[in-house]
Amino acid sequence: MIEITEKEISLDEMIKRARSRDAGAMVTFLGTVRDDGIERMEVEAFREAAQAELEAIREEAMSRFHLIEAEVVHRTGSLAVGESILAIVCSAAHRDEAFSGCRYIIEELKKRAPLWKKELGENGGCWVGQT
Amino acid sequence: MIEITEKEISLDEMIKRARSRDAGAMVTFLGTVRDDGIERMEVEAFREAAQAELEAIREEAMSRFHLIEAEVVHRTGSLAVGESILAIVCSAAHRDEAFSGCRYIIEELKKRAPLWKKELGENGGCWVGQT
Amino acid sequence: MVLAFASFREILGKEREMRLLESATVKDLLEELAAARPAFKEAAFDDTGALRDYVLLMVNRKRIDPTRDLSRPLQDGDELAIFPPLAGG
Amino acid sequence: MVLAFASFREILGKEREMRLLESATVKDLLEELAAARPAFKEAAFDDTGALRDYVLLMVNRKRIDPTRDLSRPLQDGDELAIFPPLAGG
Repeated sequence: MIEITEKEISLDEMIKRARSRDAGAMVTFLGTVRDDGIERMEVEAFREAAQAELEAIREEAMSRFHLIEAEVVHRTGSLAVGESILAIVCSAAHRDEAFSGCRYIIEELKKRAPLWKKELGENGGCWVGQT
Repeated sequence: MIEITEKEISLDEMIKRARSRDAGAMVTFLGTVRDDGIERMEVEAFREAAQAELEAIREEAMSRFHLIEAEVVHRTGSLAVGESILAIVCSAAHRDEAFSGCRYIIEELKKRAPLWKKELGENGGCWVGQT
Repeated sequence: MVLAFASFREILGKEREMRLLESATVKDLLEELAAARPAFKEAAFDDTGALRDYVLLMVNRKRIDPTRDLSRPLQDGDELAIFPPLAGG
Repeated sequence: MVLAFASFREILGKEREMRLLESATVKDLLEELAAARPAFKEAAFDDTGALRDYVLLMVNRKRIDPTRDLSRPLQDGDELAIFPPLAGG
């Protein structure tokens, strides 16, 4: 399942959905708001385009790495330091596939999904990655 | 924290302990009982030696990959298909370190920790990995 | 319809309907926006009037290549999205 | 004290105290076990009487190398662990 949501991410629910009798390995990635002297982070999405891109990335990962299940949830809105920005859960028969699939999804997401982060500190805000 | 336990693994608790304001990435590995035509799996540990070996592996991963936290819990006893055998959670400033640290721990654990699995099916049991 | 995100949303607002002349191109639309909003001109174009490298564009949710596709004509109902480099996760 | 795990536990039981002659070695102890339990002899030694490749040993929780350390003398209170290849996770 792919979801772009304002709500807190429930990793537990995602893992429940990705569990399978055929899986021997599940690899999870959580991106969290790091304290780089910031107070909050604001996440913005081009929701429809991001949803479609994440679904394409998920399909690629599923077939390339023979995943049994792959779940991606990305939050939007205002997040405090320490909170989860996104979660990816991949299950597979073997651990090599689960690690590679999870890694593939996060790398492609960062390159391709129309999502932006603004770091909010004492001195105002700054969009991440913009020159 | 390193734990070898008969109790069900709470990934949630492990993630709570590994969360940090300095972490931007958390990578989790879950090993689960795969249905290879088996009914249950029995896990046995040389508990004291396994605890010491896992602590050594954790220390190596922490310093090699600059991890902020690393948690390992390995279950023993009789597990049903689909249940978690072990969980590893690594947090780090960046995702490269978190992925590498988690991968290092599972690979070394499989090579070095005195733990054994017996697959129990209709026709009795079979120790995994024994010639 | 023009959609703007992140820093460009802060300048242009999230959505705006634009009326275009028949046979107007992506470039025409960007220049119209620049004429209406100096802050957008500053953010999106360099001194020579060329689109800055980091400006990303989608027409109907497909990325277009600014070095090649600015002369693409827009049609009634097309959706142009303008945004800075991606930074999800 | 001898500790056995996995398939070797099923043959030998989990723990057993053994009395040894002074200056007895790891090899002496393994041969005494083999003499007492034919199933252990079968599982741990090949036809030529050599220890099988996959048998792993620890003395006082440190791995020893069966190609080199079988002649190591054991002392009162030493703990010898016998087990098959590892398969955690």
